[in-house]
Formats: sequence, C-alpha cells, structure tokens
Amino acid sequence: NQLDEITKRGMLVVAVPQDFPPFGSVGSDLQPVGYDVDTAAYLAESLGVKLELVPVTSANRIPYLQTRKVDLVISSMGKNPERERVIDFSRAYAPFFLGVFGSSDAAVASAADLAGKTVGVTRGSVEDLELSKLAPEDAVIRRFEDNSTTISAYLSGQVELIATGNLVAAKIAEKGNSRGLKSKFIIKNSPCYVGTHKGDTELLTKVNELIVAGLTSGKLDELSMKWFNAELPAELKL
Amino acid sequence: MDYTFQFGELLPYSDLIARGVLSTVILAIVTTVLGCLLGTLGAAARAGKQTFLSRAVGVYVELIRNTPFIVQLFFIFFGLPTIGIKLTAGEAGLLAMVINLAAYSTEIIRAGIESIPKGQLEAARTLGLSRTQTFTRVVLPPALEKIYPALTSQCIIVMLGSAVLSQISVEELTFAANFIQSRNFLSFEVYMVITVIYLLLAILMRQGFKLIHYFMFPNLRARS
Amino acid sequence: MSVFSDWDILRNLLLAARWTVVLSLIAFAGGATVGLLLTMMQVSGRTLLVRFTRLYIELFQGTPLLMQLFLVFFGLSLMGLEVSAWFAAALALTLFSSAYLTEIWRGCIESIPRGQWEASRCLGLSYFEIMRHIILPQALKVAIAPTVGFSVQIVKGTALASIIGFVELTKAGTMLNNATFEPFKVFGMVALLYFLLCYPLSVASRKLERKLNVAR
Amino acid sequence: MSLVSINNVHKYYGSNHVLKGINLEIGAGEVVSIIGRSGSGKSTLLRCINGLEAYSEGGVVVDQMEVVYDDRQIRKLSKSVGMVFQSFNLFPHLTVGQNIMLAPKLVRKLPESEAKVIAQEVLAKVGLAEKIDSYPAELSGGQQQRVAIARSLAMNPKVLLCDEITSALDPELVGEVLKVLEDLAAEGMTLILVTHEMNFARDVGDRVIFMHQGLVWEEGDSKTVLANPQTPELSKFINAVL
Amino acid sequence: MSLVSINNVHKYYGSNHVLKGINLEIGAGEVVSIIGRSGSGKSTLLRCINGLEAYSEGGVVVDQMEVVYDDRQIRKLSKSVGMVFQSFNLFPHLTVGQNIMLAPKLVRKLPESEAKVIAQEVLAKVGLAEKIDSYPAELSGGQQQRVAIARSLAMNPKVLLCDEITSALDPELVGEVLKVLEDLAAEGMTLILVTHEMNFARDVGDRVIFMHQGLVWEEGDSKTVLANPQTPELSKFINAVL
Ligand SMILES: Nc1ncnc2c1ncn2[C@@H]1O[C@H](COP(=O)(O)OP(=O)(O)OP(=O)(O)O)[C@@H](O)[C@H]1O
Ligand SMILES: Nc1ncnc2c1ncn2[C@@H]1O[C@H](COP(=O)(O)OP(=O)(O)OP(=O)(O)O)[C@@H](O)[C@H]1O
Ligand SMILES: [Mg+2]
Ligand SMILES: [Mg+2]
Repeated sequence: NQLDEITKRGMLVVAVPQDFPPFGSVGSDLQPVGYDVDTAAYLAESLGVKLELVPVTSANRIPYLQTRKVDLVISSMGKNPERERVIDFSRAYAPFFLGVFGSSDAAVASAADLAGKTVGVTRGSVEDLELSKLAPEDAVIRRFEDNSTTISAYLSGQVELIATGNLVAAKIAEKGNSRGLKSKFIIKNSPCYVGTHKGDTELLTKVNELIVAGLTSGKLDELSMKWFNAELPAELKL
Repeated sequence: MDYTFQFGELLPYSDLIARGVLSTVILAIVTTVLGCLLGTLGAAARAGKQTFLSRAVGVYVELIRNTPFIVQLFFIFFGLPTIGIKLTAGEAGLLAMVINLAAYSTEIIRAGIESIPKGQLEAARTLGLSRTQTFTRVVLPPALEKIYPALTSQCIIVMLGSAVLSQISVEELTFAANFIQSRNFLSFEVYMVITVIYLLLAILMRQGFKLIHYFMFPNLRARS
Repeated sequence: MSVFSDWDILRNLLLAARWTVVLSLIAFAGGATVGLLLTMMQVSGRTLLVRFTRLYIELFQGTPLLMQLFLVFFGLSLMGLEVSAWFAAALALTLFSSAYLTEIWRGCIESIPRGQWEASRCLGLSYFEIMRHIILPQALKVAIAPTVGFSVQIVKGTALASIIGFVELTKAGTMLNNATFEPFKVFGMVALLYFLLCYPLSVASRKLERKLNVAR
Repeated sequence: MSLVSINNVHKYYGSNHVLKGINLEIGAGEVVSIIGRSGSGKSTLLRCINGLEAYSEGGVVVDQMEVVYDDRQIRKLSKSVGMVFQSFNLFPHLTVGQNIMLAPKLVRKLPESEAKVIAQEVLAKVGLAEKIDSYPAELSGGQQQRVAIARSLAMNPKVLLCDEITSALDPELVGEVLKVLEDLAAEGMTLILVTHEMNFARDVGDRVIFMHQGLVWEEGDSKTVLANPQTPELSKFINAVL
Repeated sequence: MSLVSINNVHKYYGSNHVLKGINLEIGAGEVVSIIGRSGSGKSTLLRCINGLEAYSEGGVVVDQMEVVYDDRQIRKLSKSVGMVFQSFNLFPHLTVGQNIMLAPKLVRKLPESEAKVIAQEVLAKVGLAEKIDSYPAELSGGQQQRVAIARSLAMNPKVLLCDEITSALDPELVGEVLKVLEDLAAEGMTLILVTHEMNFARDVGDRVIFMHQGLVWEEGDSKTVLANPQTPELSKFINAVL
C-alpha cells in the first residue's frame, strides 16, 4: 500500500500551491513557502521521511494525484461531491471562507448583484464550481488556468471582481496594490482537506491521525499564527 | 492498465465543445484574413528600398519571430494594462495571433516576391506599367502562388497556437477541454477528443486553402 | 512575504533560462534522432514506411503542441508509466520537432536534382552508395540553414512546458509576476531573454543560407 | 531624322567599362542586327535604349524623346519602344489574352473591349489567334515567344528591341519566331535585334553591327559585312558561330 | 553480332504511347546520330537502352546483357554503357578528379591509386588534365561537359550514349565538345548521340536515325539520308533545323 511505499522510499511527495498566498507562494529563490508547505513538512517529519514538494495549480492538482505523480495533495483544497468520486479526503486541516472580492467602489453585496459584472475565478476550484451555481445568467465568469493568472487578471484590471479565499484576498490586499481588495460577500465555508489517491486507506488514516495530533499539540496553531496571523477557528478542532 | 475509458461522460459537455470549436474557427478565420493582409503590406514595405518603414517592419518581424507566442500573449494581456492599454481576453488573444501571423507571413510573402525573376519586372516596366501596377498585377499573384503552401502551413500553425489562449480565459477549444477536465477529471478522454478535433480542423483548413487556391490561380488548374 | 528587487527578478529568470536551454537541447537532440530515422523511412520508397511517416507528420503537425503535452503528461500516467514534467516536456517536444525536421530534411533531399540520381545510376552506383556519396553530402549542406532556423521554434516551444508545471523561463515569469505584480516588467524581461536566445540562431540561419546560395 | 540616335554612350558597372562610347543612328523601318561575343555589351546597349539601364555618359534619343533612367520617362517611352526578351517573360498567372491586354488597359487606358480587339489583331499577326485563352505554360517555347512579341506589338511601338529571342528555343522552334520577325520587317517595323542567327541577319537584316569589347567594332550593310569581314575579330567570330 | 540490339520496343507513359515498336541493330564502333522533333521519343529510347527507364514491351540487349529495369542489372550494365546528359550532372561537391574516380572505386572496386591513373588518362583525353583538382562550378559549360564525358569513359564502356550534350552550351563552346566526340569516334568508340548538330551528324556519324512520333521514320547512311530525305517529315525537319 501507499504508506509502506512512502516509508520504503523514505520520501513523501506532496503537491502544494505556489501561486496562492498564504497557503503557498514563492520566496525570492522561487521555492514554495506557506501554510500548506509547512503542513506538508510537519507530516513528512512525523512520518520520519524526506519531503519532496511538487508545485501544482488548482486545475492540475487532481490529475497529479490520480496519476500518482504525488502521494498527497495539500493545496488548500476544498471538498465537494465531484471530487469525492475520484479522490479521498482527510479531515480538515485549515479554515477557508470562499468569497467574492473587489475594489471598494464596486457595489456588490450578494450573488444577485453580480449581474453584468465580470468575475475572475480559477478554473476547477471550489469557488468556480460554487459561483457557477450561484451567479445570475448575465454575470460574466472569466475562468483562468491557475490562481496566479486569476490574481494577475484582477490586478491588471482585466476583471472587476474575483472569487477566492478570504485569507488569500487579505494577502493580496497587503501588497498595497492601488486597486485594493474588499470582501463583498461570502460564498461558502469550505475548509481545506488533504487529498489522497482513491483507496489509499492506510495512508488516509495515518494522515488523519497526524492532523489530529497537530491540532491537539498546537503545532498547527503555531503555523496558523505564522501565516494567517490568527489561531485556527474552534470548529476546525472538533 | 487498470483504467477504463469513459468517453460517454463527455456527452453532457457537447454544447461547450461546440462553442469552443466555433470560437477557434472564428479566431482562425479572422487571424488568417487580417494576418495575411498585414503580411502582404509588410512584405511590400520590406521588398522595397531600405526606408525607415522597411526597417521598422524588419524589427517588428524579428521581435515577434524570436519570442514565444505565450509570452507575447501574457505581455499583451497583463503587461499592456499597466501602461493604460486594456484589452479583453478575446481582443488580446486575437491581437496576439494577428501580429504573430503577420510577422511570419511578411517573411514568407517577401521570399515569394524575391523569387519572382527580375525579367518579369523588366517586362512590366518596358510595357510601361507603374510600380504599383507592377507590384499588384505582375509580382504579387505569382509570388503568392509560389509561397501558397508555406503560407497555408503557417496559418495552420497559428490556428493550432490558439490553444494557448485558454490561459487567459478565452473560451476556445482548449478552454473547453480544460473546463471539462476541471469538472469531471477525465483528463485523458477530454484531451484525446479535443486533440482529434484539432486534427480535423487542421485537415479542414488545409482543404479550405486548397479550395481557395483553386479559384485564385486558374492558370494552375488549366495546366493539370 | 519577501520583496523582489529587479535584480532578484532577473536573477531568477536567468536561473530558469538554464532549463529552457537544457530542455531545448534535449528536444533538439531527440527530435533530430527521431527525425533522421523518419526521413530515412520516408525516402526509402517503401509504401508502408512512407505511409507511417506521413501519418506521423500529419498527426504531430496537425495538433497543438499544448495538447500533445497534456496527452503525454496525463495520458502516459494512466497507462501506468511514471511521467515527470521533465520527461513529458522532452518527449512531447521530441515528437513535435521530429515531425517538422522530417519535413524539412525530406525537402532538402528532394531538392537535389533528379539528374544527380540518374547520372549516379548510369555509373552503376547502388541506392545506398548514391545516398551516401552523392545525395546526403549535398542535402546536408542545404539542410543546415533551415535546421538552425527551426531550432528557434524548439526554443519557443519549450515555453509551453510551463503549462504542465515545468519551471523554465516562462513559468518563472508567471511565478515572478504573481509574486511582484509587475507584469510589464517581468514579461518584458522574459521576452527579452527569449529574444537573446533565439535571435542569434535566426541570424545564423540566415547567414548560412546566404553563404550556401553564393557557394552554389 | 533618325528614329533612334545614340550619341557617345558610355556605361560602367562599378569599375567595369562595358560600353566605351557607342555612336549609332537608326532610321525608321531599318532592321539592324547586333552580333558579338558574350560579354561584348550587346544586351547592355539594348537596355540603354529603352531606359532599363542608366548609361553613365552620352545621350540616347528615341522618337524625339531623351531616354533617361526614370520611372515616368520609361512609361512614356514604353509607347514608342517595345522589348522582347530571351526568356519570354510572359506573366504566368495570366492567359495569353490577359498578358497582351494588360498594358493597353493600364497604360494606354483602353477599355476592355478595345483592348480585346487589339489582342486578337496582334495574336493573328503572330499566328496564334486560337490561343487567346491559353496560359503560357500550355504553349511551346516558340509559341510563348510569339505571344511575347504580340504583347509588345499591342502597345503599338515604333521600334522593337529583341535580345536573343530565339536562343532559349529548341532548334525546330526557332523558325516560327524568325518568320514572325520577317513579316514585321516586311511591314516596315523598325527592328533592333541581338542575335546569333547569321542567316537571318544576312537575309532579312539591313545592317549588321558587330560589337567587341564595348565598342562598335565593325558595321555596315549586312550582306557585305558578313561576307567580307574587315577585322580578324569578326572573321573569328563568324567562323565560330557558323 | 551487334553490340546493341533493340527489338520491337514499346513504351507507354500512362496512356501516352511514346515508343511504338523500335527495332535497331547497332554494331561495335558505329557512330549513330538520332535526330527528330521534340517529343518524338529520342531521350526515352536512350533511357531504355541503359535501363534508366523501363520499356513496356519488346527487348533490349546490350553487349549480350538483357537490359531490365532493376538496380542490380543497371549496375552490371554500367560497365558496358556510359551516358552523358544535356545538363552535365557532375557532382558539385566533388572535384573533377573525385567525380571521375568515384565509380571506378565503388563499382569497379579499384584502389585509389589505380583510379587516379585512370582519371588522369581520361582527363588528358578530353584535354583537361590540369583541371583534376577544380570543382565543377569553376569550369565553363564546355569544360564541364568534357569532364562528364571523361567520367563516363573512366568506366571503360563499350558504348557511349549522349543526349543532346551540346544543347545547353553557348554557341562558341559547342565546338570543343564535338571535337572530343570526334576523337572518340576516330578511336573506334561506339557512340549513340541524340543531337541537333546536323553538320556533325553528317561529317562524323556513320548512320542517322530520324525518329518521328515514336517510330524510326527513316534511317541509313548519314550523308545519304541527310542529302536525300525520303519522307516529307524529314525534309521539313531538316529545313527547320538548318
Ligand atoms: N547587372 C550587371 N552588373 C554588373 N555587371 C554586369 C551587369 N550586366 C552585365 N554586366 C557585365 O557587362 C558586360 C556586358 O554584358 P552584356 O550582358 O551586355 O553582354 P552581352 O553581349 O549581352 O552578352 P551575352 O551574349 O552573354 O548576353 C559583361 O562583362 C557583364 O559581366
Ligand atoms: N517521365 C515522363 N513522364 C511522362 N511522360 C514523359 C516522361 N518523359 C517523357 N515523356 C513524354 O514522352 C514523350 C517523348 O519524350 P522524350 O523526352 O523521349 O522526347 P525527345 O524526343 O527526347 O524530346 P526532346 O527533344 O524535347 O528532348 C513526350 O511526349 C513526353 O512528354
Ligand atoms: Mg546579352
Ligand atoms: Mg530529349
């Protein structure tokens, strides 16, 4: 099974984001850093194996897992039924509120207000799937390949609004870009889960064990302070 | 191999695929027309005397031909807004394709023009034709005829290159593929089907060009 | 989050450009090897081999390189083969470039006048001897310029490997753009670096062509 | 007054002195053959007469027009001077009729219908009336050259320049082209031909000009000159060609 | 027994019946000129004699070898039959010497040194001994054609086929090539030439074959045939060419 495989090769291969701060972005040496990256490091350390990071985009992370290019996806990934058909999910390891964000002068307070507006979203992400259901007919949803393109599209003014996670939006706003980024409305509470290949039960059980351990020991809280400037919300720890 | 193919799963998306095909076809047609037109003008400028214009066209051609399409696309879509030029994804994509084809066709058509024997020009001059008349009536038609296959291939290459437009959210054929893939995760099936569609488009385009050729160059028809 | 100076951007791009170069070299070597094989098959005159090569060329020239990359990257894995972004990019680019190189080289061989064949046959040379002593030496000379010219297409083709996550020049560009939000500067630099890689090849190809035309 | 008057014409290509002072007067209705070795400057001289090449010194006057190397002037000149080339230079993408009608329509601004009548006339003259809708590639070399002559005639020139117009033809096709020239000469057309066809030069031409090293080396009545060359160069040339 | 024996040869290109039953016997040492209009099948006949083209019916025997269109057979045949082309077809990337030595080395398996001796011999024969290290592009057309003849001679053939080998040459270069042929004829080489040089055919050739529409229309002793053509077709042809 996959867990033995990992122990045998002494290496855990994890798909992480690199265009999705604060979960995963790149430092000035272009190596991934962020909450997901640290979480992956924590898991590898606990398993007593080395860690190999594979930068992925939201669009290709599931194919990576399906085709066993990686053991785990720790990539701020939300759960939904479509995904559950093709991969397995651990318990949640990080909070995530999906919302629509835009500059302060954009008058949007609910999904209905999106009519006639252009919203950028990363193709295949949970926010894409949810927004596709919520948005009125005449809202223009522009779907980009990965988060970096989506964010770039917003920052260069190619879209008026973007749908993404609250923590991500905060991080972008921090950049001090002239357009600013204010929360307009929340689409969904969609915490992050670790993804495993369908049927890797032993691995999944082990990952769940380690997440619980991390939550109780305060390890994950520590990471949360480091990257989100806040402790993990209580409901995550239940 | 323990994988079972599920091509049937793509059926619900046939609408999306059809729309993707349509936009790819429209992009291809508009690009071909505008690109070849601009290419002809560029070639005319390049083939004449060394002027500022011909040199400027030369620089443009070199710039475009020596940088990747996707980088040009990103530059236009993300870079230009910072200096105040904002284009929609569709416009940016089309612009990138047109300037690309225009650069290549400039070079191709110029080669065609240069392959026309000097005697043809001299004959036209001794008959009293002006420069413009000589270019449009005597030089250009056989030049186009000569480079027609190269031009056809280049137009097809640019059409296939439009796959990259999906990266900036243009909803063409590859976008449809990526979209479906992001919904049902059947990457192999989707890409397989879309690849075959591209192949058919390329074949169709070649046939289309042949048809145009048939009407454009009746002298070749007569010979065969 | 770290702050990027212009030098950081350039430094990272230059580092990534190494991979563009390496991938280009691999793709060229692969494409040339496969292309040579296919060219031989195509000029062999054996119906089956010729048909196969035609199909191969039609297939890889008739579909987007991007799709070929996707299919190799995700498709081969489904068949149980371990495929890294490296391998996928190298393989797809090899398939792509071999198709074009085959076309180019076949054209070069066919550009040698029929009279050369006929004269050689009248002197009693065998097919193999004619190829080896008469046709290939001449075709090789003709082939150099367009081959160098096509290598520009290979270098540019590697840019698409960024989409399957291979970190080369373009991918580094998008990553840096994401980190700095200075698209004009970042993509301007990326374009410049590609230009510096490709332009010398273009110029060399043109020079070679002119030289050979004069020589004839 | 002579139709073509060449006055001390010099021509250099870089430092290569190709024409070294040519003087010639050619009257209306004359048939003049220019002969000489390869490189002696025959083509260059012809090209100076119709403005295709700029001469470096001297003057050329055709039909009372000064020949200068200038687009506007060449256009004007084209109504008086026709030229036929060794390599035909028919326009491959146009039919025979279109080839002939092109210049009358564009330069003489004739309407399609009139141009058509002219095309039929000149084609009849060269014996190819039925080929009006063929493309050049469908014709033999001799036929193509006859069409090229017809194309020049359609501009109704006063003088026709022919530069080795039978050299690219198979031997058995030479006759049909020479026949057309003979007819033209009989009608009184002024012809200046660069040619290797000695028989034609002798029998049909009025005057022979032997060029050598950029000079008119010998000239005079064609029968006399060819029968009694005065210079060793011409003797040698005649022996080599015949 | 004759050296070349052609027996009722037919040749079709698709539905185009190009050779319509050719019968010829050519003895060793004969010099045979084939004349006729363009398209009458002269080249095709030559190409059937050396296996470059497959004939559709009939038989050709050269030097007691049946000529069949097959690589192996052509290789064997190449030791008896040489061919010179209108367009020389020298190998541009090889020097004159290498051009000549290639086949002796590869086909006759001679060592370099022997091949070299042969090259010098044949070059001397065509008067170009000093050009052994030149490249073809450095030679004039006449010189190139003489090298091409030398290259054929190096294989020591019994019969040399020449297809209009002077047609691509400037008039003043024709003589030097014909001179070489004349010498070969004098030495007793069997020559079959497609040619338009009537003087040469008459003065040097033994026999003339006039082809018309894929048939041997008239043939016989060259002086007789050219002086007294029996058919109107040949009369017309001779008039056109002379
Ligand atoms: N465009 C050119 N540039 C440079 N030199 C030229 C050019 N055209 C001709 N010459 C040179 O001028 C000289 C005369 O050439 P010209 O073509 O007039 O000779 P010609 O008598 O017509 O010879 P031929 O019988 O070969 O046509 C030659 O030495 C030739 O090399
Ligand atoms: N490879 C070919 N394919 C089809 N038809 C051919 C081919 N070669 C020659 N022919 C045709 O065969 C006929 C005879 O051609 P051939 O070349 O033998 O004539 P020729 O007498 O040598 O003429 P020329 O004097 O022009 O060389 C012509 O009608 C020609 O069109
Ligand atoms: Mg000349
Ligand atoms: Mg022939």
